Amino acid sequence: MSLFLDFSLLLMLIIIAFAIARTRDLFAAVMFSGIYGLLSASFFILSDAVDVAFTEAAVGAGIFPILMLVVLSFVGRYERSERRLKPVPLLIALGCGAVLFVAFQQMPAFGSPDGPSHQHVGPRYIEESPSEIGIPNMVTSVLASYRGFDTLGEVVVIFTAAIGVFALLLGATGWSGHYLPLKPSSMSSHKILRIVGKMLIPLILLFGLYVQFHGEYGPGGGFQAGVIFAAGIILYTMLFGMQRAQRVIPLQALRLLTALGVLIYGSVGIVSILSGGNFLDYSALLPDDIAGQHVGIILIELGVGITVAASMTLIFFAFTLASISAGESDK
Amino acid sequence: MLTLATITLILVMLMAIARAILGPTIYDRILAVNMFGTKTVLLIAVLGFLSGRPEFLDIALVYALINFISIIGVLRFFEYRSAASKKEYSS
Amino acid sequence: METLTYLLSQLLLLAGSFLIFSGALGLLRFPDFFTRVHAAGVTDTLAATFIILGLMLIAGWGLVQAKLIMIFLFLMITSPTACHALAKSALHGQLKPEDERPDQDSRAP
Amino acid sequence: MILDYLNYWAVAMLMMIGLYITMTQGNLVKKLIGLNLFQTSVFIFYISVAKVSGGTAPIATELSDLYSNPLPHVLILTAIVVGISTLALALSLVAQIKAKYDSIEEDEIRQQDSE
Repeated sequence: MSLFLDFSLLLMLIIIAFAIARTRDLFAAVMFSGIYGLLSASFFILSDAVDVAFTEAAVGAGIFPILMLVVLSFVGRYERSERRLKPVPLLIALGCGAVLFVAFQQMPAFGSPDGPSHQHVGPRYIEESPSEIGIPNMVTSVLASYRGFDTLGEVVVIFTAAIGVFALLLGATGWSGHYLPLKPSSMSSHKILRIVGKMLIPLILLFGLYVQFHGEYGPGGGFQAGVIFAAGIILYTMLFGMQRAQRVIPLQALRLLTALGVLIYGSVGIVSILSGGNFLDYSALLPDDIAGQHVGIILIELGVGITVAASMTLIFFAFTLASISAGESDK
Repeated sequence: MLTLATITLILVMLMAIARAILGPTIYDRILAVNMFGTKTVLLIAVLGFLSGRPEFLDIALVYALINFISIIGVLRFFEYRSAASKKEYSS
Repeated sequence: METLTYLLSQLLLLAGSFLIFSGALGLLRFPDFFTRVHAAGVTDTLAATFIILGLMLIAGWGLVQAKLIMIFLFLMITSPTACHALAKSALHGQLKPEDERPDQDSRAP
Repeated sequence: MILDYLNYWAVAMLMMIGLYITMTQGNLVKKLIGLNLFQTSVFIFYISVAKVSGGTAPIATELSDLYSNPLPHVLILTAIVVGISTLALALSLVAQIKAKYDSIEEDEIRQQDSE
């Protein structure tokens, strides 16, 4: 059964990839990438990676298509280039594929428990983390505690990317910082959508909080919760327009929040040094090792959640503002 | 019966993909994507029971939510775009 | 009692699978967008209801059932809304139902 | 045995398609979509490596004591969010290119540069 599911999901992924390659309508390509995101997330669930599936569903099927669509709204929908098979790139791609095919013959078979990746630190994490960290979700304990330093780096990358987007889209064009007037969006004709949206948005935000604080016991954590939270705010923005969204969360606040998350993360590390441990060694935070780990993980997950939510919202706001000002300069 | 439901869902997902690729209008594609999303939610729910760990239903909930948001996004920007820049493509 | 619940859940799953399949067939075979949205939208909601009810019967009382109820409510709200919004924006866009004659104009408010 | 390597072969296929799109298509947005395909194929590869047959999701449970490897999951989990952030950065570059050159087709941009 799982083989059948595996096969059909991978087959669908390949079909979709071909469809993306063939279409000249970028809008359709974005729709296909939405399906692609959902499919790969289902594949991740099938391969036991529930936390990854969580993130991929929210990012690959939610944030990615929406960002693409905002960009398409001012770069145009159709590709101009002709579609014929180009031999040299095709040969390069096929060559890369051939190298991979050969290399994969050396790999242990799919799912075999004695593959090299299962020999080093993996088993130790699985065996020791319930007693050392004391939380059931091993992905969270590896993410937040064993490889906390890594995760700090990732959060800083997200922070930097958000600053970069902000500087590129709003910094150079002399954006003055006050509300940009948005003409009544076409969504104002969708009364039912707005009402349903009003009902759903609190639920989405509540669910985001659940995912944030349930991350130690089930699939979830800061990354997932941040993306879900941002999705809720994005939904609000799409339904009620940029002006009202900025009244709820001003850009200034988002910029502060983006930095605040990284700051929380970093200061947990500093505090653990001051309490006599290593950087990000949460056991030093409290006299009881496991309680210290709990507190540390909750705090840094909070930092991750704040940064991810604020960055994603900031990126979306920056693109929307840029698309509005691009639309105005056309006239 | 869970197995049957799973197989049906996979089959239906394939059919939705076929509709998404065939088109012909953009609305057909959006409809196919929407249907694909709902079917994925059901597939995840059924898979949880099939594999014996149904506590991962949170993920199905996320799928349902994200599916809705992306449909709204598509409508929002598709309508915005077609209203704002119709001249660019119709000419 | 247990056998009854089991049988009922199997029956619901079967009905759900059938509806899903018929909806997808409609999506694939119907001639134009509005008939397709009809096929997909109507069956989507009822089929999801059946399947999730069937799963709820299998799960029994507990957190899993609560989560299923959440998914159920969510689908019940979002799926018709999305279909409605889609059909509406298609109607307001350039798309018109294929064989729409003036005497059977059924989209008056 | 073919079925043992099914996932890896699918990964190779997806990677080839992504690479081909990124190399051949002149449209910058399409290039980014191709890059996303490529990236996701790497994700699928990592998750396939992490799978242990008969294992279950790495969240402690009484039902089983065989778990899939959590380490690749962690790497990919963060990579997805980092991937979307860097993609957003690339998209904002595309937006700036559109503003400066009024085109996102590679050859038109080259032509304007050479003038």
